[in-house]
Amino acid sequence: MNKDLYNYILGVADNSLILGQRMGELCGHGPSLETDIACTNISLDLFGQVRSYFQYAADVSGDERTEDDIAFLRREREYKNVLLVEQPNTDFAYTIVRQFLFDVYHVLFLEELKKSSDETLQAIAVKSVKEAKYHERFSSDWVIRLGDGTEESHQKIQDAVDVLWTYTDELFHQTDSDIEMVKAGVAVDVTQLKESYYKKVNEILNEATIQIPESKWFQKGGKQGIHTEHLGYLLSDMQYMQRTYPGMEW
Amino acid sequence: MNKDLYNYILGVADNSLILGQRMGELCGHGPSLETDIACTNISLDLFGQVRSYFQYAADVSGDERTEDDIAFLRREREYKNVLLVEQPNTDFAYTIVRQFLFDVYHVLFLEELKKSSDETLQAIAVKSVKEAKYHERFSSDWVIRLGDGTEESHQKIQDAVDVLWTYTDELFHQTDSDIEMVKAGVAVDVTQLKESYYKKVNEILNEATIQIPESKWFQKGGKQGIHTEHLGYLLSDMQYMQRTYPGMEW
Amino acid sequence: MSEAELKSLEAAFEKKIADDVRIEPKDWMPEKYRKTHIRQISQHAHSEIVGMLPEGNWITRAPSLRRKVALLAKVQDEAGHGLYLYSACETLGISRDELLDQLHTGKAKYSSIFNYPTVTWADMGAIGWLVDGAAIINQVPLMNTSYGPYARAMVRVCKEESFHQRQGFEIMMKLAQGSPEQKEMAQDALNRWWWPSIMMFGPTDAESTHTEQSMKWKLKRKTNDELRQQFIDQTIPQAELIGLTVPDPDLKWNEERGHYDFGPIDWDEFWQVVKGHGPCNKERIGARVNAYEGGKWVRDGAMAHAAKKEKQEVA
Amino acid sequence: MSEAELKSLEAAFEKKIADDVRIEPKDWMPEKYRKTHIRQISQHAHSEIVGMLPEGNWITRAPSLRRKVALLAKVQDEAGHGLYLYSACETLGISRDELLDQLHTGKAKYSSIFNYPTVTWADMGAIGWLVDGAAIINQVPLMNTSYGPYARAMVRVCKEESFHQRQGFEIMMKLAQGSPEQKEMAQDALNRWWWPSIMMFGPTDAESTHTEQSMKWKLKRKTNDELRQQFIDQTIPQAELIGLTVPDPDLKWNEERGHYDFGPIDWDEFWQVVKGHGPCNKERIGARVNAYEGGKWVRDGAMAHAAKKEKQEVA
Repeated sequence: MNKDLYNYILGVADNSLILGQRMGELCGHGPSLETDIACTNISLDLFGQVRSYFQYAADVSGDERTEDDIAFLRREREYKNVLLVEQPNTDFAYTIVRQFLFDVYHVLFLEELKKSSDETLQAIAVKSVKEAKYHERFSSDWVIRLGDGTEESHQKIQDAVDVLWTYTDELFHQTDSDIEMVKAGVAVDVTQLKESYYKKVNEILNEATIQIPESKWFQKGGKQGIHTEHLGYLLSDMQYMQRTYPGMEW
Repeated sequence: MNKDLYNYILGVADNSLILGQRMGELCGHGPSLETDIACTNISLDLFGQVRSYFQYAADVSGDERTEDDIAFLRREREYKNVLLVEQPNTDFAYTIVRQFLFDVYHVLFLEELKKSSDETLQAIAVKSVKEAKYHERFSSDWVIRLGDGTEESHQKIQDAVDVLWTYTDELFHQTDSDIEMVKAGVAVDVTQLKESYYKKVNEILNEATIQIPESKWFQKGGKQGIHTEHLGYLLSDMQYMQRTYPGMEW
Repeated sequence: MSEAELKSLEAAFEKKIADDVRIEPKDWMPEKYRKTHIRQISQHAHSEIVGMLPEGNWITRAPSLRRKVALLAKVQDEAGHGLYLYSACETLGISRDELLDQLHTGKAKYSSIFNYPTVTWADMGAIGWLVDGAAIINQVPLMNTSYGPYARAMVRVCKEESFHQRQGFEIMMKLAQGSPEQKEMAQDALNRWWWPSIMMFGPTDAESTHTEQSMKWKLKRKTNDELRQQFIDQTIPQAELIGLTVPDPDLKWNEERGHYDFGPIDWDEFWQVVKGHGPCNKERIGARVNAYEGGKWVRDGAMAHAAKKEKQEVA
Repeated sequence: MSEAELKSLEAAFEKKIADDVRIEPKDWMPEKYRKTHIRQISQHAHSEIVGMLPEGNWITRAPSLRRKVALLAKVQDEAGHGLYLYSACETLGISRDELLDQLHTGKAKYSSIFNYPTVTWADMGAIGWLVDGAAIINQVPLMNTSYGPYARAMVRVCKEESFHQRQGFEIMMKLAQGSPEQKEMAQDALNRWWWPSIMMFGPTDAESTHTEQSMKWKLKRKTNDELRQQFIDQTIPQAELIGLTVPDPDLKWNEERGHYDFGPIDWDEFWQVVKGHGPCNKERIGARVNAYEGGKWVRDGAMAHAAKKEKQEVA
């Protein structure tokens, strides 16, 4: 199999997988029925994307593995999502800021992936970018409303931005497989998205009257499978059924 | 194998297993260093008891299974602990009241188990009852201090008692295997402990200036393996390693 | 309003009901009609919202991506149903906040079935198959109920619920045809959910109140016992089809009646749960109250922002 | 106090230090001695307490009952060490609340190593083997340090830590001799913990402050670089014994020096973590602050109760 392509697909898809899982946790516990519906919808869209990516990855692997094997049967160190998306739902501010910081990236990323020389990825990108734009509107809108809302909501958004900011830089890191796939015209060169990303993020945060963190210290490791301690617990729930009842159909 | 004896051992041991697991969650997060040490110690004692019980159960089973297979490789419906011990660490009041409501039972139970015709259970009881008495002193003491402390601490203890009270009645239920083992002189007839239990509990709660709940509605199901929704998440963490890396030694 | 005017409004209202003309929010209606509808519609809305919780409990642990997506979609539909139904209820002159307050303080009820825990994955099948199945039997007649907004909401709700019911049945079928563990899991779920589902139709007719009035307003077309019998008659062959056994030793086909006979229902359990002492009553209301209270700052923030924007636009 | 008196006290103090007589809490000591000891002992205590967290992270997921019990016992020992050390520190006239406040506000430091996440079970092995191993090398000389309460606490601490170190090594050995997945897990843990462990000895001597004074007071006996070399020399054969490879391509035995040469340390990473920007700095302090703030009502309740009891006894 084309190992770099396989790794590349997983790197992309794991972000949607883990963020989808986080959003799925909130179902029935959101601050209002409308946000509950929207968060569930985001989770649903992300898992839909995950299925497309992993079905493709399963094809690429050339062996017997299925989308579910890829989703559920890897070990802690084999998930390659960025640290940002695994951060917990501390409160709705963390949830929405995490979503926002990912969505802005996701739209830029998918717009580029539409130009991939790989037709399957191209097709997934075309479908996904519409969803991602909707997510971005939703999350930006809430960041603005709450950032420029009450004093309390402002402070909570500011706190979440301050903490989650340190995870944004990693979005623009590349693994060896990424670099190979960029050369092949398959992958998006994420290093090129950085400027547009921070420009867009800063615009929205400005409108939300949120101060842009000045810290130059960033966290990394997710793309190498070195995660925060939050991921392990997420995985133990996510994998529970597949691990406990191996090899069955559902 | 003697199925009733096997089931009986598991029914007894699962209480220590699940409560030990709950107490283990708190390690490093307690309200003071002293309580942290005490809670870890309780967890440690309980897991020590679990090992003795499950080593014996593994013998009784007569097949290849080990203490770890019994501890980690059963399915949701196969854990037979009472619902009380699986209730979450909502706050320290829940933690200490849950412990107290179990400890009073545990001491009474182990005092009787010392008279079992089964020598192994007898020996485990002799060792465990000393630990359980220490736990009971610790938890009763804290229930009294906090019940009769500040208004806030009083209210929190009262809330925890009100909620957890509904799980006490199940301690005195019997399964079919329990009944068989009582007949055989092996098991404790828990129905005989009820009066002493509520007498002791009421004494302490009175000293703690806590009102005894009047509710006559109780929850049950744990002894039949029908648990609250909390247990599933506890199990997914507890079983994670054994499920993910099957058949290995550690 | 004079006595004569009132009489005439009442007569016009009665005629509409008799003629199967829908009552609309702007129409005059008797106070009792309004109150009864608020009670029933809000109870229905609350049931959708609380009903998200037992299924939401398995979203993070769904066994495959396909099932996870389907479950998310289902729970999202339930939130949507809650939304239409609260809106329908608001047309009767009560705010969503008031309705939520009634739920949170225990003044309003919701379907008792959601006070049972979801213990295994198979419960996702059993709930879809049995609970949605029972709900549909209760709800289909409401597509023709007299109050317009409720009737219209029910058209959509019923359509989606019959999809959910099929999906639940398919989960059960897959399990029943799967490994021995899976089959056991399915049977166990049926064992646990059967009687609570049977109880969803409420007390026996002898003990049921409001029935006559509700019949007239088409909030009800058949009695509790008739609906229960319909559910049982419909469900037994489905269970047989997938090789599962309903946990009722007294169940058997009665050739003469043309219906299944079934064993006695444990009404003590029913009332324990209805009165708030079921296995999960506290958790369910607790989760809703936590979500609401924890979300206060979010709702306040959004309102404050909207007010600022409005001010800017005016200025 | 007159200048002469002060001089005489200082002289007596210096003589005790020179004669290896322990300084005890009631003894006169220079202010700088007191402050330096508060800083070091509290930093040590904080490290024990914060150090509970990365290992505590795997208690609920330990792979066997035996390992779970051993891990619980280890973390409990660490809490115990924290307790002795806070007590030793309190003898210098500072309260535990003040010390905790310094930790929570970031005024006091703790060992940077605990700002790395525990990602797999093998990290329980690596921490015991490497982190406790490095700690022991740092700490053994402190059993003979000049301040009595600290020296006595260290006797107990060191004894327990060498037990922990063996336990950690045994976890690694078991993994290294296990399945390919287990061996990979062990190697991966060594890869991640090696350099942070090396950094535990602090900056190179060239950049290290306080050393001379600390030597005199026996807070330190060897320089950072000497201790680091000792750790490396001791650990490499252990890694070889269990078939794991230290992630340092420059590592090789230097016959002439009688020591291992090793590659350059990433001091940027060191300073990032020390300055509060490591992978888990925020989580660690956050967890401690949450525990403390969340436990306030408990401590207040206990104090109120004690006050009531005292009043009753007096009455």
